[in-house]
Amino acid sequence: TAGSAAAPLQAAAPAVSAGDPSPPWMHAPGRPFTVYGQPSKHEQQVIRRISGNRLLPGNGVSLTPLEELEGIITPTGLHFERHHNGVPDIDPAQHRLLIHGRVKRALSFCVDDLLRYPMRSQLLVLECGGNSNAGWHPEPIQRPVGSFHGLVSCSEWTGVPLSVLLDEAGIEPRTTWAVAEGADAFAMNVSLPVAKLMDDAIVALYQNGERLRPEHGYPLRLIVPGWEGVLNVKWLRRLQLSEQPLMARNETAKYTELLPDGKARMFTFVMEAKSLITSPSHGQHLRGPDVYAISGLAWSGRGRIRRVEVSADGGRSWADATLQDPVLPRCMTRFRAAWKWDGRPTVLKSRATDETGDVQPERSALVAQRGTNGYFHYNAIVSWAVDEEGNVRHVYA
Amino acid sequence: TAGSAAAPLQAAAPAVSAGDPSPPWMHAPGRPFTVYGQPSKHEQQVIRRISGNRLLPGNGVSLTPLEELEGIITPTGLHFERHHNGVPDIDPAQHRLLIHGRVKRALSFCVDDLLRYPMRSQLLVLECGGNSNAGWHPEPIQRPVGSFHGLVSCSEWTGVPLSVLLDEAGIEPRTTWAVAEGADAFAMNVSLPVAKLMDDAIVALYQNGERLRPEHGYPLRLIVPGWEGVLNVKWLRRLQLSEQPLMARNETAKYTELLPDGKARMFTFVMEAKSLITSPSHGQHLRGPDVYAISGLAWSGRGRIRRVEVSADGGRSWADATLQDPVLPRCMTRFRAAWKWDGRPTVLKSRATDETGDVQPERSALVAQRGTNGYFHYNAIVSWAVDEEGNVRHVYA
Amino acid sequence: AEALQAPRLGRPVDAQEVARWDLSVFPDGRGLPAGRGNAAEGAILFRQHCAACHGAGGRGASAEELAGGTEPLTSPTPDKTIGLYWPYATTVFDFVRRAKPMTAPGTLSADEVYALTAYLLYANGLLGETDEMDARTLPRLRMPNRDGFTGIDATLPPR
Amino acid sequence: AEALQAPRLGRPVDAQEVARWDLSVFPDGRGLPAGRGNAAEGAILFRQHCAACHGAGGRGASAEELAGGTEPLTSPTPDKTIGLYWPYATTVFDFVRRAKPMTAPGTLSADEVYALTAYLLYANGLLGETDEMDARTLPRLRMPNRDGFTGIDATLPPR
Ligand code: HEC
Ligand code: HEC
Ligand SMILES: [Ca+2]
Ligand SMILES: [Ca+2]
Ligand SMILES: [Ca+2]
Ligand SMILES: [Ca+2]
Ligand SMILES: [Ca+2]
Ligand SMILES: [Ca+2]
Ligand SMILES: [Co+2]
Ligand SMILES: [Co+2]
Repeated sequence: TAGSAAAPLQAAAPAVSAGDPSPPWMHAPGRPFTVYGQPSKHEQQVIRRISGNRLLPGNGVSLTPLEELEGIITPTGLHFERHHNGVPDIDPAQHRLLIHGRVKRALSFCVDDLLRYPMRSQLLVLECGGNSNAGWHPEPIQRPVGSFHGLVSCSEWTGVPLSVLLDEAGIEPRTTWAVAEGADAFAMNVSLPVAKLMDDAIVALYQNGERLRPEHGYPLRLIVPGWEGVLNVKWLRRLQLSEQPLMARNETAKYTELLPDGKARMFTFVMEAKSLITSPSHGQHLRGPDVYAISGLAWSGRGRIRRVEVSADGGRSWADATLQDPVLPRCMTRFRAAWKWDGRPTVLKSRATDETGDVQPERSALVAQRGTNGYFHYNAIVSWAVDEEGNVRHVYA
Repeated sequence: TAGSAAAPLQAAAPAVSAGDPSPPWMHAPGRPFTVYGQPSKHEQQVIRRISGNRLLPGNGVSLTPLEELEGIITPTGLHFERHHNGVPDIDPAQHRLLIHGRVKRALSFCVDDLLRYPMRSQLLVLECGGNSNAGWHPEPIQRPVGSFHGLVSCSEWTGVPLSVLLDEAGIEPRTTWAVAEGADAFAMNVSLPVAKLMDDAIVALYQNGERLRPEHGYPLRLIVPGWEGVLNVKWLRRLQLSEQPLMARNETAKYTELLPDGKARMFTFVMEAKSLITSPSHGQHLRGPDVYAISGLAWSGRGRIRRVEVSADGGRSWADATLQDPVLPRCMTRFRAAWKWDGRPTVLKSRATDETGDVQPERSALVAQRGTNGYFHYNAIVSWAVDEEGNVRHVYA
Repeated sequence: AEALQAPRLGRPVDAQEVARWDLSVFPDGRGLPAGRGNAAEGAILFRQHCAACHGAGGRGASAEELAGGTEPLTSPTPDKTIGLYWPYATTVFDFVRRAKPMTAPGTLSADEVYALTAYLLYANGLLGETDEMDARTLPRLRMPNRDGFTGIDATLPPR
Repeated sequence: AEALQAPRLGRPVDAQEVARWDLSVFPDGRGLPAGRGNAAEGAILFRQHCAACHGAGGRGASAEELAGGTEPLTSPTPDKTIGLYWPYATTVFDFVRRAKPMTAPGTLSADEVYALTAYLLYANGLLGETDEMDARTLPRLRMPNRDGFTGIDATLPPR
């Protein structure tokens, strides 16, 4: 082992008795300390799945393997990514945040100065508006839950309340919008209502305790709790206050939902109530009739999850799942339920209700309302069929 | 960049105007996606500090750099380590947990089977009983807060409630203790009251969402909420129910606190109320008179933090700090306060009170009660002196 | 918004410096630079910088189609091209200037961006081949789907 | 404790298998294996396996001192050696068998562990050089600091 290689003394020849069941790693020093830990080599399959552009490898997504995880925190290394033109390698000493437009004083902030401001921390879900969009397909996609719904993750974000910086700049009257822009090779830009920014947005500097990682916006990103991923602009360099939205490409051509009547929904910011069972889930196998521990995730951009119901008969009957404490607003809630499987084919579902009373819809209801060309904001109930052999797969039911 | 190296197309020659302040990373594709993320190379100094044994590099500790972190979650890669003989590289397929002794049926559990059990998740502080023990020294140690108090970290732990497994084995009457043992090269063992194990202990399989990492007990560790680190046995292989404690070396020779009268405290399990200011803290520098954002951590093994007071005049007057939501039992609580520094020398302190009314003691009171040879369970108030140049250093005051 | 005591560390920035940082182009034309271009010029630039990904004439390749859409928005398989879907022509300028070409974004001159914008509008049948695009003409171009959107979590600006 | 519905997947294990897994030695001697050893034998083994870290006679080196303590527990600089601090002699056996030597833990035979235990007790002045240690004699040895502890979060077992 690394430990004994580094140890200056020689190991004695082992003299373990034949019946001793103790494994070899109890009989030789283990490896020494590390300055920054990594997952076990036995968990190397637990990775983000990358889906990128052939000619432009920094354009695409990588998804969180939800089926491999438990609890509510997403390890930062597995937090989903969505980049349009790769991850910039930003020198924090050269980075600035400019606040300008309809403000009394245009101001520029360097990162070291922002680190001196009062901060706020919040455990929050971040979900891409395009998450789960395979759900709009006519046939149920046959992929693990993370490769289908994995554009959602949950972290503790810490940073400066944006209201503090906006107050310092001094917002002019009749200022309703702000345009946020990133310092990446896409110069990602979107428009946001100032009311939201003043209410609860933060300029995040830390994720899960440590400084942001490059792919999540190092050194600065905007966090708008409960609102879709694209609005949480990474590598934030500029905030321009304005009386009008910009009508940027990413709020017109994309991140709008075309309805069957040809009209499109614009400024759909809130990620609505959603849940899914991560275990058992697509691709998993039940060994036979027994008690199974159903475990899943629920969240809502509107606030707290109030209730998650689980059905083990394809939606005919529902029972309340147990919500794991703490149940926090706009944060992941882990739900659990015991399920006694009798060995017969059936369909498992979960249904979330949030504190505003918003209920996760059945797919048929969502499609009836939105058609199948909306692309974004798919939050329908997820159904897993279990066959008599115990194989679990995604179905529309 | 890595992104453009991988991109099959050539970048056009940049033609940015002289006045353009946009940095180079806005003009070339960034790097592509990664399957498992890592911190920014600009944060390479944010590491665990290792303090090991010269001849035996796997014997020692590595400390969490608390002064570099914000919020309450410790990134798993920076979670402190305490190993006595290195980190075993355990093949999970070969690992078993044996429950035996005063039970109706001795039972052996493999990891895959444990993954099928109902689980519980909890955000919890884990603190080594020996954390902060430089506080017993006659002179205040001159080190960053993490190198002094960094044997404490906070994670979300998920695993099987131990009560479920003990119920399956069936505890015999008059069983008050259990001996827990690890599968490392130290075969670490300690005795724990069964009442605690039945109450809230878990056999943890996941930390911060993903499977445990090797240095934190992969594939299994015991978690006893609020109790000192050594009891949270890593690489858990055996639980032996008994009517007596084992009087293992790590609960007699070590992890006992010698008092001035020659008697020693034994079975000091609970980590008591504690707090410290992480910013400003030892080694940091204040640029001049201004408003400073005081930020710190408070926790108690007895339950929730009820209150944290901050003093900016060496303890003559105290003001309540703001506790960051959520305030969870036996979990880190981040506290914050604004402080207007007038440029004159002073001393900063923080004082935690938990929901049981336990108040963090001044160092003089703790030393009066325990002497200076206790070694473990140092939870006194921490004092940072600020001099007229804005330099911050550790003092006893 | 809470009243937090905070240092005031923002550095004041004058209008000239702001202008150098500002990449935004609004629907009313605010933010458009001096310069000009037409589709004929843009066609050449498009072949040079864009067609490798977007295909000849912007008909789509490894990257999405930019022109040539035929299926209306009410079709089961709608084409959401610039001509059929985008509400504002200024968006094309804003986006191309900041993000294009993907291999060297933000490197085109103002004239080049006007020309490419003109070309994309021309390829979508919204402009003649030699119609000039500049800070005056571009915001005036009313896009076919200008009124095709409904604001959900925020109201749309008045028309 | 909550009543959770759970599968029952534990595999029953018989007494023989348990015995092979069990490394515990309790103060009453429960868990001690057959075998024997004395300090004279242990001294040789100690020089061979232990002195490199713990120093000659266990006086301390890169690893802590095991014997030779002089300062009482009430001193400002107490010596917490086996003889002065440890409450039970069985703890020495339990610990040496499972963890020693650090370079190859768990590889000593029962006789060797008895001999090393005898040696450490001898070096601490608690035993003669040829006193035999085995499953019967070791638990009977009453350590000087046997009553030196107070239970805080759990009570000590009755004396
Ligand atoms: C190396 C590949 C590549 C090159 C070169 C390229 N593009 Fe693109 N383009 C893309 C990709 C990929 C997208 C989708 C970006 C995204 O949203 O992630 C895109 C999107 C667009 C869009 C938005 C389409 C929509 O419907 O939202 C426009 C407009 C566009 N490109 C114009 C251009 C122009 C003009 C050029 C040349 C000056 C160009 N592109 C060069 C790859 C490329
Ligand atoms: C390679 C170094 C090394 C070797 C060889 C070694 N030890 Fe140790 N020993 C240590 C270290 C380091 C510790 C402290 C372990 C800890 O708690 O982290 C220790 C602790 C001990 C203790 C507990 C001391 C106390 O006061 O708690 C005893 C007893 C002990 N060793 C006995 C032995 C015996 C007997 C041998 C040989 C059979 C041996 N050691 C060989 C390094 C070594
Ligand atoms: Ca696995
Ligand atoms: Ca809804
Ligand atoms: Ca730093
Ligand atoms: Ca106390
Ligand atoms: Ca088409
Ligand atoms: Ca001494
Ligand atoms: Co949306
Ligand atoms: Co203790």
